Parts: sequence; C-alpha cells; structure tokens
Amino acid sequence: MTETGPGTPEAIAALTDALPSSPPRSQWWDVWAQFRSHKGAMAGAMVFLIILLAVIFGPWLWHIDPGYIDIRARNQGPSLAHPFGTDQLGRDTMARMFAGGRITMAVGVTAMLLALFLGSFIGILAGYFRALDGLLMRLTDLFLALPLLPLMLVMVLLFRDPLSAAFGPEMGIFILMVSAIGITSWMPTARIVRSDVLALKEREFILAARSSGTTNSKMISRHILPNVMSPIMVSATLGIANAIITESALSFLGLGFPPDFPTWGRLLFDATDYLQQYPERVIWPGVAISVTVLTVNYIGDGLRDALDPRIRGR
Amino acid sequence: MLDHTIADIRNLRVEFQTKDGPVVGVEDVSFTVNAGETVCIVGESGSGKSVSSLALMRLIEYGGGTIAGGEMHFHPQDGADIDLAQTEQSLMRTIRGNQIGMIFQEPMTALNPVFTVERQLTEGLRLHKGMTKKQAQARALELLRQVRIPEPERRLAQYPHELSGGMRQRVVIAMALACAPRLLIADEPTTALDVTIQAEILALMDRLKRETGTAVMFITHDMAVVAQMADRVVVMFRGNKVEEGTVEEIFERPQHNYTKALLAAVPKLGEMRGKPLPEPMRLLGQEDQEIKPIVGTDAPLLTVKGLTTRFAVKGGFFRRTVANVHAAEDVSFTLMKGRTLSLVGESGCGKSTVGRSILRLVEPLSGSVQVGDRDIIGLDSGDLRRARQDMQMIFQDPFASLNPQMNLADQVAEPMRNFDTHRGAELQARVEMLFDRVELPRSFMRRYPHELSGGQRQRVAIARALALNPKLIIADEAVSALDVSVQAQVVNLMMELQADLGLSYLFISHDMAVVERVSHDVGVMYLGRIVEIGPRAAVFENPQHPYTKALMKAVPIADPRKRKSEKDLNFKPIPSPIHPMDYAPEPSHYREVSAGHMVLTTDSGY
Amino acid sequence: MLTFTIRRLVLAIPTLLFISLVIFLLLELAPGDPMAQVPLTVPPEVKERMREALGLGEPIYIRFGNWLWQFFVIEPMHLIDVMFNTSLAEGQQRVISWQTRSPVMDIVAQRMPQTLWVVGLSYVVGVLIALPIGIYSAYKQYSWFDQIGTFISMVGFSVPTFFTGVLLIVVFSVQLGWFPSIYDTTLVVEDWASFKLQIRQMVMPVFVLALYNAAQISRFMRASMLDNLGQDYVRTARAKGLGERVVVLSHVLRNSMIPVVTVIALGVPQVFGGAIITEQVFKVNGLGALLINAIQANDLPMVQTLTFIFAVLIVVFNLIADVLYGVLDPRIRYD
Amino acid sequence: ERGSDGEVKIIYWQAPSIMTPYLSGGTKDLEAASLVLEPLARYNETGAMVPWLVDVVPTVENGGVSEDLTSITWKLKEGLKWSDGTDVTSEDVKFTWEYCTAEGGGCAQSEKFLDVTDVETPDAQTVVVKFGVAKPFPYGPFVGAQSAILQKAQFKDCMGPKMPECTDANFGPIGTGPFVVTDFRPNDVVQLEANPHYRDPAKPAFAKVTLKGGGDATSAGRSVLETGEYDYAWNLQLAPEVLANMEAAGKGKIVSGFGTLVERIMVNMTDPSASLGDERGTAAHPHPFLSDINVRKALSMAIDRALLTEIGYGDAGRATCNVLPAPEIYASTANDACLVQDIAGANKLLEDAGWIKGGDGVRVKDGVRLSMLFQSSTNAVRQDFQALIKQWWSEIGVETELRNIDGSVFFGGDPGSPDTFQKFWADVEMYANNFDGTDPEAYMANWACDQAPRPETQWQGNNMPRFCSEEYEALIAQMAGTGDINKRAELAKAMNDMLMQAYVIIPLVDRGRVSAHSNSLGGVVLNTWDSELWNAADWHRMK
Ligand SMILES: Nc1ncnc2c1ncn2[C@@H]1O[C@H](COP(=O)(O)OP(=O)(O)OP(=O)(O)O)[C@@H](O)[C@H]1O
Ligand SMILES: Nc1ncnc2c1ncn2[C@@H]1O[C@H](COP(=O)(O)OP(=O)(O)OP(=O)(O)O)[C@@H](O)[C@H]1O
Ligand SMILES: [Mg+2]
Ligand SMILES: [Mg+2]
Repeated sequence: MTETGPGTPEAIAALTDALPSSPPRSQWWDVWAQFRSHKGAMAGAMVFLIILLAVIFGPWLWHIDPGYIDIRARNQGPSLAHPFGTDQLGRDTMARMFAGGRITMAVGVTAMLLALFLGSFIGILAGYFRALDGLLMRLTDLFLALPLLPLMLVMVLLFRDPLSAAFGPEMGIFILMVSAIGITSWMPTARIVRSDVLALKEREFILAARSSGTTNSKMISRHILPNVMSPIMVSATLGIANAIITESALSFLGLGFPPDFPTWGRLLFDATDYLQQYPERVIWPGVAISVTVLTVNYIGDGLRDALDPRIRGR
Repeated sequence: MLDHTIADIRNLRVEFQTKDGPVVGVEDVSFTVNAGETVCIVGESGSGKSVSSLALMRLIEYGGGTIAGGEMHFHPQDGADIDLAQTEQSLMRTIRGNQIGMIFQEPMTALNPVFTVERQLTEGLRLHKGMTKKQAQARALELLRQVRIPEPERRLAQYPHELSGGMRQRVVIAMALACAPRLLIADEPTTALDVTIQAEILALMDRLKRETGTAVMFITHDMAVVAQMADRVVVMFRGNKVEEGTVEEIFERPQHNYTKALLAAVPKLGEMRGKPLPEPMRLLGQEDQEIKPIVGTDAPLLTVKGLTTRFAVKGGFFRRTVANVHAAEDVSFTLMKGRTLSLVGESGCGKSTVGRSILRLVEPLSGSVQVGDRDIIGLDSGDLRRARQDMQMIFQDPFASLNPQMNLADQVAEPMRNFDTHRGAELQARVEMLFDRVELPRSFMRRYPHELSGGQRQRVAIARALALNPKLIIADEAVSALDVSVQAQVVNLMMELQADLGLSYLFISHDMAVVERVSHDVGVMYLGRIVEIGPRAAVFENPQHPYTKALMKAVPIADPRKRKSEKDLNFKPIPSPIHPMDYAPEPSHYREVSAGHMVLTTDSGY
Repeated sequence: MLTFTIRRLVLAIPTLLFISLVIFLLLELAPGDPMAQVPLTVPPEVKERMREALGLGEPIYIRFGNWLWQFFVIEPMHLIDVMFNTSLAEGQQRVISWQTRSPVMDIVAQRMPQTLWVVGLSYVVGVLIALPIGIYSAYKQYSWFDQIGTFISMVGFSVPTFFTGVLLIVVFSVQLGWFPSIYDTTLVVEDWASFKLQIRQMVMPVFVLALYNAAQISRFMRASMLDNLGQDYVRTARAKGLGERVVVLSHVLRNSMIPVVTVIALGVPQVFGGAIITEQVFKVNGLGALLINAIQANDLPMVQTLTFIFAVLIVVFNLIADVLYGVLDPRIRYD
Repeated sequence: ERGSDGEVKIIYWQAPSIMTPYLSGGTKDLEAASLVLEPLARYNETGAMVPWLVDVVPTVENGGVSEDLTSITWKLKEGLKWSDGTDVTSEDVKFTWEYCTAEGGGCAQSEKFLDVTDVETPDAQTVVVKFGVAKPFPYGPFVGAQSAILQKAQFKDCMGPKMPECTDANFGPIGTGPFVVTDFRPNDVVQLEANPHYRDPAKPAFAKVTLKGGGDATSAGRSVLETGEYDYAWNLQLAPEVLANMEAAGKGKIVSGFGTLVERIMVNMTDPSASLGDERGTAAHPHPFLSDINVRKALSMAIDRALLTEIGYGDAGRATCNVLPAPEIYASTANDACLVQDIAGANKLLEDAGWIKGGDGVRVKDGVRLSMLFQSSTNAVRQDFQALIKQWWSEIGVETELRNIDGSVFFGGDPGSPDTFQKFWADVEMYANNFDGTDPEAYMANWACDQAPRPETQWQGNNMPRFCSEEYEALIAQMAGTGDINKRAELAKAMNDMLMQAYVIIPLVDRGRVSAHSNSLGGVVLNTWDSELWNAADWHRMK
C-alpha cells in the first residue's frame, strides 16, 4: 500500500465536490431565466401579451359599439373613422375584432385548459392505476368515436337552459361552449400523458418516494405531474388552435354564441363569402388567429425547454 | 513489443459553446500511445477524459464542442502522419471505425435498439473493407467468437435488448475491433458491470492487445482496473494532465497530490484481513479522523425467513402466467441492530429483489419478514406505510432515484411531510441538520438534482433515508456508481452514522472491496439463493462454496504487481432463473462451517 | 404478436358494442327530425305518418336490436351474396337510410372511392411531406429552414380549411382557371386524358388537407428526431465511420419513426370523418360530407352506421399502431 | 334535334337523395324527380295551370269537373309512352293514387289525395277522380311536381311498408319526362340521358344531364357565374352584392321570380317563460307584453322592410306587408302603410300605451320589461336581419337577445327539443313559408285555433303565434264552402288583413327565387310555382 503524504488544500479539494460559481436560485427564477433566453418564446410572449392587452383594453380606447349598425357606412374600406373598415351591415370591423378577440381568447384559453385538465387527469389515472387503465382507455376510444355534432346538440338540449338560468345567457353559453370543446378534445392528451406516466412509473424515484411512505395523491401531485409537463405543453399549443376553430364552426352551426356575438372564427367565416370583393376583411381575423396560435406555439416551446431542469441547467 | 507511436497528442484544448459563453472541457493535454501498449487515463469525474477521446475521433463537433488548439498526430503505419485536428470530416470517416475504434462509456445505450447485432456489426465492415454481405457475416461471427460470446450464430440475429449487459458490452467491443483498428479507445467499458463480467472483458482486451499489437487507450477511474491493465498511466485533473508514468511508478511513487489522494481512496480487497469488525477508511487530508471499529449489538432487528419472490412471465391468448422468474428463492438471514449485512453476487442474482421484498416494494410470494416485533408481510397498506417509517432504502442509482423536478430540500423533507413528523420551522431545522450531517452545504437545499455531482446526489439520498430516524437502511448499490474519491467519502459517512445512531444496514453491492470494508456479515447470492453466509472475515478468508471462490478470484486488485492471468478465471454462463409454472424448487439446506458461517448444500445451479 | 392481435381484437368486440350503444342513445337524445327538410307546406299529420313508416314508433331497445341484427348479420350476408352470387340475405331488411330509403352500406361503398382518392391521398401526401420536413428541421435545429418550417406548419394548422379552400378556389379556379372548383365524383379513370382530369380536380383539395395534416405530423417528427439525435447510439454509428446520410436516415430515422407511426396511425380514422369542411368546399362528397348530411337530416341509421364504422377504424388503427410499434421496436414484444 | 347539344350540368347545393316525390318531400328531391316524372297538369311561370300529360285542364266550364264539384275527369294525351317504351294508361294514374294512400306507407304527398274516395278508369285514356266532399279546388291530385305519375309496372310491388325497399325504382323511376336516370348517387350526383320515348321527337336538346349536389350556395353560384363549370345553379340565396359581383364575371346570368314565399316574424301570443313548466307556451298563459297589440304594432312599425330587402335579397325580394302576397288576385293592399319605417311613431305609440323607458333605455310597464328572445334558423342572411332588427327595436326601447338554431333542429319538429319553431319557446321568431300551387285555402287555415302547437298535439301544428279568433274561424269555414274564385279571393284577403292588423305575424320580405344559368344555356324559364326544372325539355345550348 502506498504511503500517503500530508494533505494539501488541493488534495482535499479533489475529494469534495467543486462548488458551482453561480449562486443558487429559486426554481421560478430559473425557469424565467431560461425562458427569457429563448428568443422565439420571448417574442411570442410579447406578441401574445400585446394581443391580450389589445382585446382587454381595446374596447376602452375604441368606443364604437361592435354591434352598432351604421347602414350608410356599409362595406367601407379602411379609413380614419373605421381603421379596419366596416362589414356588410356597416359595423366597425376594428370594434368587432376587439370584441371577438375577447371571446375567442377566453374560449380558446379556457377550453384548452379544460381539455388539458381532463386529458392529464385521465391520462395520469390510467397510467398510474393499472386497474383503471383498461376502463379509461376504452372511455377514450368511446369519446374518440362520438360524433361531435349530435353530442353538441344533446348538450345544448340538456344544459343550455339550466346554465342560462344559473349564470345568465352569455355566461351560460360560454360555459357550454367551453365544456363542449373541452370534453371533445382531451383524448389525444390523455393518450400521450398515459404513455409517459407508464414510462415514468418504472423510474426509480417513484419507487423511492413510495418507500418513504408517499401516498398516491401526493405521488401524483409531487412526482408524476411535474414530470409530464412537456407533452402537456405540446397539447396546449395544438389545443388552443383547435378550440378557436371548433368554436367558429359551432357558432356557425348555431350551437354557439348568439349570432350578433362576434368571434374571430366567425368573422373569418363570414368574410370568406366576401373574399373577392373585400379581401381585407378575411385578413384581420385570419392574421389574428394565426398569430395567436403561433405565439402560443413559441411560448409552449420556450416553456417546455424552461421547465426541464436538465435543459435549464445547460 | 513494437515501439512505434500510433497517436501523439500535443496541447489539446477543447471548448464548448454554451449559453453562458465558452466552457473549457479540456485545457491542455499531451500524451502518446504506442503500438501494443495500453495507456490508462484516470482522473476524477469531469476531468476531460471522455472529451479527449472524442476529440481524437473528431466526434466532439457533433456534441457542440470545438478543438480550440493543439495537434493530434495519428500514424496508422510507419511514416504516415495525419493531424486529426485539421482533417476533413470526409477523410475522418475513412479513419473512424477503420483505423481507430472506440468503445463507449455506456454499453447499454451505445447500441441501436432497433437493429440486429449482425447489422450493426457488419455495417462498418462493408463500408470500410468493401466486404459482401456473406463475407461480412463470416467476419462478424469470427469477431463474436473472439469476444467469447456464447452461441454466436444465434446472437447475430438478436436485438441488443435480448442480450445481457455483459454480452452487449462485448458486442460493442467486437464492433470496435471489427476492422482491426490500429488504435482502440475504451471509455470506461466496465464501470457499469459486475466483477465477473468485468474480469472477462479485461482479459479479452488484454489478449487482443497482445495478439494484434493494437494500441489501447483505456479510460477509467477504477484504480484496480488500472493496476490490472495499464502499461502506462496518464492522470488527469480538471482538464489538465497532472502526471504520467508507468503503472508501477504511478502506484508506487505518485508525485502529484491528486494522484496520492486518489490512491488513498481506493479500497483494496484484503485490507481488512484479520480485522473482524468494519472500520472507516483513512482519507487523505483528514488528519483528525478517528478510526474506530464499529461493534454493533447482538439483538436481532431484521429476521427474514424463507423469503421467496417470483415474477410472472405472461403469455398466451389470455395473458396468463406461463412461467416464473425465480428472483429470490428461500432466502433467510438475520440482521442485528447496529450491524451491517452485505449481499453480494452477480448481476441479476436477486439482490435488489430481496431488498425490495423486505420493504414490500415488490410483493414476496412467501416467507416472513420480521422488523423488530412487526411482521411486515401481514400488514395492510395503511400499516405498511406506517411501518416504512422504520425502514428506508437507498436506491441503486442516485441519478434515477431523485425526482429531477423537485428541489433537494423538498426531497429530503418529503418523508417527514408524509408522516407529518415535523412541521414548519421544525421541519426546516431538521432538513438543515440532515444536510449538515451528510456534509452538504445548506445552499444546496434550493438546488435541483442535475446541479449536483453523483456523489452529492447519493448524499441527498442518504439524507432522505435518514430523515425519519429509521432503524434499518437498505442500501442497494449505494456506492457502486460513484467515483472512488466520492465513494470513500460516502462509505465513511455511512459508517459514521452507524456508529453514532446505531443504524443497521442491509448493504447490497457487487464491489467486494467495499463490502469487505463495511460489513459485519456477508451473504453471497447466486440465482436467487444465498449460497454462503456468515461473518465477513469467515466468508472472505475461508470461502467454501465454489461460486464464492470464483467470485473472490475475479475481483481485481489495485496493485499492478498482483495481476490476474486469464487462465485463473473460469466462468460459466448463469443459467436462466425462468422456470415453468410447475417447477418446484428444493428448499435450501445449509452446512455450518464455523460459528454462523453457513454454506448451501442444495444444488444451486452453479 | 399474433395472439396479442387476436386477443386485442376479441377484447375490442365488447368495447365496440358498448360504443355503438352509447352512440345510439346519444343520437336518440339529439334533437332534430328526418322530416326537417320536408317543406313546411306538408302538413304535420303527413309528416307523422312518414315518421311512423320509418319505424320511429318502435321502442328504443327494439330499434337498437334491429340495427345490431341488420348490421352484424344481414349486411355481412349481403356482402357474401354480392361476392359469391349466393342469396343468403334475400328478402331480409338491410340497414336503410331514412333520407334516401336505400341500404346505407351501398352508399358508403359508393363514397369510398372519392374519400380514398382525396382524403386518403391527402393524408399520404401530408405524411410524405411532413417526414422530410420534420427530419431536416430537427437535423438543422434552429436553422432558417427549421424556422420557416415551424412557421408554415403552425399557420397551416391554425388557418381553417374553410378559408384556405375558398382562397385556392378563388385564385386557381376563378382567376387562373387552372383547376376545377367542383370535384366530379363520376369521373372514371380509363385513359391518360381522364387521368389528367382526375389529377387536376384532386390538386386543390388534396393540397389543402395535406397542408393541415403535414403541419401536425411534421411537428411530431421533428420532436422525435430531436430526441433521438442526442442518443448514444448515434455517436456509435458515427464512430464506425458511417456517412451522415446513413446515420440520420437509417439509424436515427428508424428509431424516431416509432412514436410517429403511432401518431400517423391514430390520425387515419379522424381523417376519414374529419375532412368534412374540405369535402364541402370542393364538393367531394366523401364520407365526411355523407356524415354531416346525415346528421343534419337526422338520418339515424346512416349516422349510427357511419359513426360505428369510424369507431371500428379507431379501434383497428389503435391496434395497427400497437402492432407497428412492435414491428419497428424489437424491444416491444406482444405475446 | 334530340340529343344534339351534348351535356348540361346543373348544380344544386342541396343534393337530391331520392328520385320520387312520394318518399321525400324535400324541394331538391322534387325538382330532381321532375326531370323524369311528370304530373297530368302543372303550373307555369305565371302561376297558371297548363295541361301536361293531358290536352286540356278540366274545369266546370268544359265539363271536366262535375257540377257538384265531387269529381274531375282527366283525359290522357294520345300515344304517351314510358321511357321503357310501354304505353301510359289510366291504370298508372290510378295506381299512383293507390300507391300514395296505401296502408302503412309514409307517403309524403298523401295530403294531395285528401278526400279522394276513388279513382276510376273507364278506359285506358280516361281517369275520373271522385271526392267524398265538394271540392271547389279539385286540382290536388296529379297536378304539380309533387304529384307526378308513377308507372304501375315498376312500382306495383312497392306498396305500403315496402315503399322504401324498392331502391332501384326509387332511384331510377321510369317516367314520361325528357330524361332517364342512368346513375343515381344519393346526396351526390345524378346522371341522366335523353328519354328515347319522349313525346316530342325533337326534344330534349341535351343528350345528357348531370345534376351535382353538395356544398353551399356561394360555391354553386361561383361555378356557374365565375368559372363556367356548370350551366345552372339553383336557389342562390346570397347577399345581393356577392351575387352582383359574381355576375360581373360575365359567364352567366342571374334569373329571379316571385312566388308566395314570405320571410316573416311570428309573434308569440303565449308566455314562453320556463317557470311555467308544462304550461309553457300554451294558451293558458297570455304573453306578458306581446299580448298588448300596441307593442306588436310598434315592433312592426320600427322595421325598415325596404332596407332589409336591399341588404338581404336585392332584386330577388320585395318588401311586403302581407303574409299572402300572391297570386295577384289574393294580394291585399290594405296594409301597405307598414312599408315605411316609423320609429318615432312606434315610440309614441308605446309611450301612449304606458310603456315608459327606464334608465337602461328599455321600456317598462307595471314591472314588465320589453325584453325579448328572438330566434331564427342558422343562415347568414337571417342573422344579418336579426342584427338589424335588434338595433331598430332597441331604438324603440325593446331589448332583444338573439339566438340562431340549426335548421335541422329548428324545423325538425322533435317534441323533445326546446328549439323547434313549433314549440316557439321564445318571444318572436323569424322564418319563411309559402304554399303549394296557387290556392291559399289550406295555407290560410294554418291560423285556426286548433292548429296551435301544444303539448296535446305533441307540439305539432302550424299556428305558431297561437292566434285564436272566432271571426277568423268563421272565415275559414266560409272559404271551404265557396267555389267562386273572386269570392274566394275576397275571403283570403280578409283573412290576411285580419292577421296583419292583429300584428301576430310581421311580414318582412316577399322572397323571390334566384337562380343562375350560364350564358350558353337557352330556354330557361324560372318557375316559382312548380319545379324549376319544369321545362328542361326546352333547354338547349345557344350557339
Ligand atoms: N457537450 C458539452 N457541453 C458542455 N460541456 C461539456 C460537454 N461535454 C462535456 N463537457 C464538459 O467537459 C468536461 C469534461 O467532461 P468529460 O466527459 O470528458 O469528463 P470525464 O473525465 O469523462 O468524466 P466521467 O468520469 O464522469 O466520464 C466536464 O466539465 C463537462 O462538464
Ligand atoms: N419487475 C420484474 N419483473 C420481472 N422480472 C424481474 C423484475 N425485477 C427483476 N426481475 C428479474 O429478477 C431477477 C433478479 O433481479 P434483481 O434486480 O433482484 O437482480 P440484482 O441482483 O439486483 O442485479 P443487479 O446487480 O444487476 O442490480 C433478474 O433475472 C431480473 O431479470
Ligand atoms: Mg467520461
Ligand atoms: Mg440490483
């Protein structure tokens, strides 16, 4: 055996781990720092914020009532009085874009959140509890197989009146729409989350948590959920676009908001008939929808990177 | 031995572009490798060993690195001189795999999971040597024979996941050897493997070097392996070469402090000969260390009787159980308060299964487990959860057993939150105390697992295991994946805690030197059964069972003068633990050799 | 693998029966009436009589039972009759559409060709363009190609097809006159000229749908490639001296396809029923248009049969996805 | 010359699903069938009856109709042949009656044969239709596109419950019309070729007809007017400016004509509030404020019908103040004051009636707010109308919530659905209706008390406003017994005026039919009283 000489500071240093130079930071600060460094995500977040502010505060700055019909001012192009022009009844397009944006954004975001919640919930339950797996996956098949339109008709039939009575007509329809879209679009999320949870369950830290007496509910909230955020993020991106488009289709079929309620999808649909005469009319809602979806996509990309501590550490 | 330089690396510098600016992976490294010679590169984790070898292959560019300076001369034959630092990638392609072969650090993931062994083996041959499919197949078969894979014809058609870890590693080696390279780079090829397979592979590489004159660059941090293999040794530290010399020089006259510290941290089998009780290691730089044997008590804490655990193999139309994996078969032992019982054995022999069955993380088929006066097997899920307060587990893999998304304070606090033993400030205080206890700075509490080195992570896992003041800790390969220097610290810490708190450990490991250091008693497992059990001194100094003897022989010794020759090693492939449903194994019968030293007399399959 | 497949198929039967029952109850509950398109001038009593003639008066379980019997027993017998010139189903009541009073399956068979030509082909085209885009975007992550690809696919995903379709018609049919705006389902491809016609009328609907499909699949492909490009075996492949093309297109692609194949397979059933708007815009009148038409006319047997067929497709493609998964990934073995 | 002009392509944005008028009464199906099946007599573009498979239309004057109005005798043309070459006989005519009235069959046109007790066939050319009661208007059976003649040989095994099973016959009926079906794809496309046995050897000019269905009105119009892919597009209910723009492309022409279709608002006279439970929307509870005629009148006065017409229909509509706007002799002029919008007058009327504007601009009286739910079916023009009307009503202090419902539900009549137009669980609703042919008797009888939809009738019935007046009942009874055409016209006008002056129906627009044909298609005569394709035999390619 080798004789060891007296220790020097360097030798000791070799045995303790080198301290990292940067000071420790809180998790959210880290997430934010990583997010900030993602150019696309930052740009996306900025634009999204601008859109959000515009639809929230726009109506306060732009006083024209979106429902006001000025029949003499029909079909006008952009002008000072109507920066985005007017529609076939002389309603101000800019005011309608603001008002429509509020509803579209509210529906898009809420329905997406609902779908995410349902999808993650069912996906996690199915993945985590073996006994529930078969049942829940068949349920997913069932929902995938359900025809959307009759389902919506039934929902309207059963719930419109009670909801309107409870929350007032507009809120009632809003709840109905959001739940309808949410209920019919959670399935892909559930599938993806489930397969991730199945893989995650085999990981050793889950076993470690179990051995230290973690209960199932704590296990899911502390260990499973944070680790399946990445697929949930992707679903969020695709979900918001899906919600916006479904909403417009439903409104058009008369299953959604009252007809004088503008939404972006509806504005786009209505404008499609006038594509040749007044092409600018499709541009506003079309661009608004695309830009919103794009920004959400970039935000999702950024968040996904930022929420992953391994990437964050790099 | 040909004295012809194959590779000559001068002042290599490698940088990585990261978001926080350039990071230096290797600062300044120079060394040469000669034909027919094995150069071992050792050093702490993160010192730039892998980066150097990747730079030599010019694969570092694909990982985001750049060769920022230095020269890498490669002489495939006399006279030829290529500076690899400047070569075009297109020319590199004709060198990689052809004249330089590489065995990667992680054998489990180095193979493409979706292609057959044949396809992966012949790819390079057909590309570089222009062989036809038939010729390449013949050569592949020959290679597999060379690396001593049983039934090579069958292996060719198999996929990587159908092979055991040792076989996979041998396939990787065969791949690296396929085109008979002039230089073979082996990056920690055996770290993840257990001793028997490691010994086989080391023997194989040594033979190849001797027979073909290939130059070998062998990267490792295991000093015992270095002692076995090396002709010359290069010691690296923080991106620099700090020392170079022949293997005897390095082991006998280390110059640099780091080298000395490294050697001091290596546990050596046989060090404890004559000492019946375990004691902590003496570490360099910790002069005030008090080395005291740990006595323990004679009161039984954990009594396991006839523990049997099987995993069902399902199949058929209705997913019925068609066969069973007999992972643990009639296992019995007793662990006393304040003492350590080690379980050793080959990979897959059922060590982890025994550990997990005790905690009922897998449900045992039969047998009894008594902790204190509680019968674990009979508990319902609520009582079981409460019973786990007394017994905690440290898992095999520190990387895997921490939640990557949770900060460390929360992970350590989790068991206490689960049982609501402490709250608020009290909880905070206890977490801080635990961090102090395992010698982690308190600033680490807000960190995430990926921000820690492997050793630090293992200490977090230990802190978590201690949080509830358990009586029993099951340490499943708690130190196997660690760097020697870190390993020594962790081992000492565990023993210190045992001395202070009177903990009992069930210590699961395949590293015989560490086991010798820490245990009071040792059980040797083979194919789900304990083949030999008894006081550590008795089992190590007087092994009775043939498997125990083979195992002891396979352990490499960190002394270049005590090399093992290939003919000492005599391995049999492990028989399958899978048996049909109607297979009824015999119960285990033991013969007492000396006080408490038992040897299995039933047929164990060895 | 075979037993796995059979087992799954056997298990699928109760699932499908349950699904069909739920669909049936849902349709029962949904408002609407097969007489909705009859002009208001026809008096209510007459409508009532027409309704009765459709069998609407029977209790619900009898109607469901009838449907089951007709769909699972008589329709297959009829198929055998057609194929082998037998007369097993002679005189038996088949599933009859309320709207057209003709056997539902005949109409479904009639709609198949255009559905496959347009919707099926667009899916194939979508996949074929999505894969290279996904692969290249991942290989050159954050390059301009990747950025533009991301941009186009997100726009392609977010702009509804009712708009892109009309836009294409206005530009290419009205302004340029290159392609017809209305799909001719009666066109028989028998020579070069009719083949050219067929191609011309397919270009726009296929493009619109392919863009939408490609957008989604390319995102998945890119993500999967990114995951695999960082794996160790890629380095091993490079260390063997393999060229980049072989490394990416053979080693990485095969692995990356594993999750993507699932996505692609699971997308197929949705494609059959989900191209409703595009079919309407170009008047392709495939299965999607058939379904929406039937729903609007409250043609329960038709809706029930179609949705059930889609449910079967969903279950079958689920299974195909699993089987393909097993084929591509040797680690997964179902037995 | 027959078959010399090649192919004509027609597009119907609602695709035909069946080729007989007896199984589906949908307009699209009737019109498609009219290319093949023909009635004994039909209406021309002016609404006059013209002989078709007969030489003269029987009347009392020419002795064809018996004095007591209980029988009518038709004499088939000589030498009429089915498209399979066999002769058309009176047996076929008689069979058609039997077919439609057979037990257990859901014949859509059985109304046409109401009160027919027997059809006699004294000889192969002669058909005598016997009625059980005196029929002042005996032209129900075998007249118009709804009541075309079927071939007995083809349909004799398809009676009663077997009606739907004869798919081949239902999809490819043998007829006397100018064309024969060669390929029928339900809800997609119908292909026909010239009938080789058509009675006029020079007709039809076209050898082939393709009738494509599906899509929407916009794209149908585009395919005729802008791309020129099709020759004829049916029912282009589009915003006038969109149509004008399409026509400007120069590939085709828009044709329009007026019938009896009136877009109207129905006013609910009963209380639809949900709190009433089972009695919701029944005569037991009068509407809280719409039962006040001043309110109803004010609602009507506030509407600018001319503007609605201009925006929604352009030249294809005219503002109207009558629910019965045509034919000429039935059209009243007594209500034309409504053509001018009078917001101020409406405000004054409400003010005088005690409806006072509250702080939010909505009028209130005795705690009742003028707040309404306004429902209609889903249709771009209707939604524009709703928006406009909502604004006008808000100007007179009436608050309106809008709702649009999918047509299949709204018109579906499902008693389980709260959204049908019959149930009318709203305060006002808007839709369009018309009547078959030219006789308004049945139409005006829609507003009889017992026609009110209510739970006992499973919510069926045509009296949506639940209007009920003894006086009106008396007029209905009187009309049923009157044979003289002028007398009948007076009665009809009186009924119309009574409804109008009670303001239970607020007529808006007399809607014309708009269709388009390509410049090269000749012979198109738009007919709103019968099938649009009624004279397809005369269509030809212009050189
Ligand atoms: N892709 C990379 N990007 C940034 N830094 C890297 C990258 N790869 C390696 N490094 C850094 O280069 C240094 C040398 O790493 P290397 O992998 O060579 O260590 P090693 O000596 O092989 O350690 P081990 O024994 O753990 O394998 C480390 O500090 C590491 O953080
Ligand atoms: N969940 C499981 N299902 C089926 N077989 C299993 C399972 N876990 C372990 N096995 C099998 O049981 C046997 C014993 O495994 P175990 O993990 O206990 O080995 P070990 O001694 O801990 O090996 P190592 O040194 O590699 O950790 C092996 O053959 C293994 O394949
Ligand atoms: Mg390394
Ligand atoms: Mg283990």
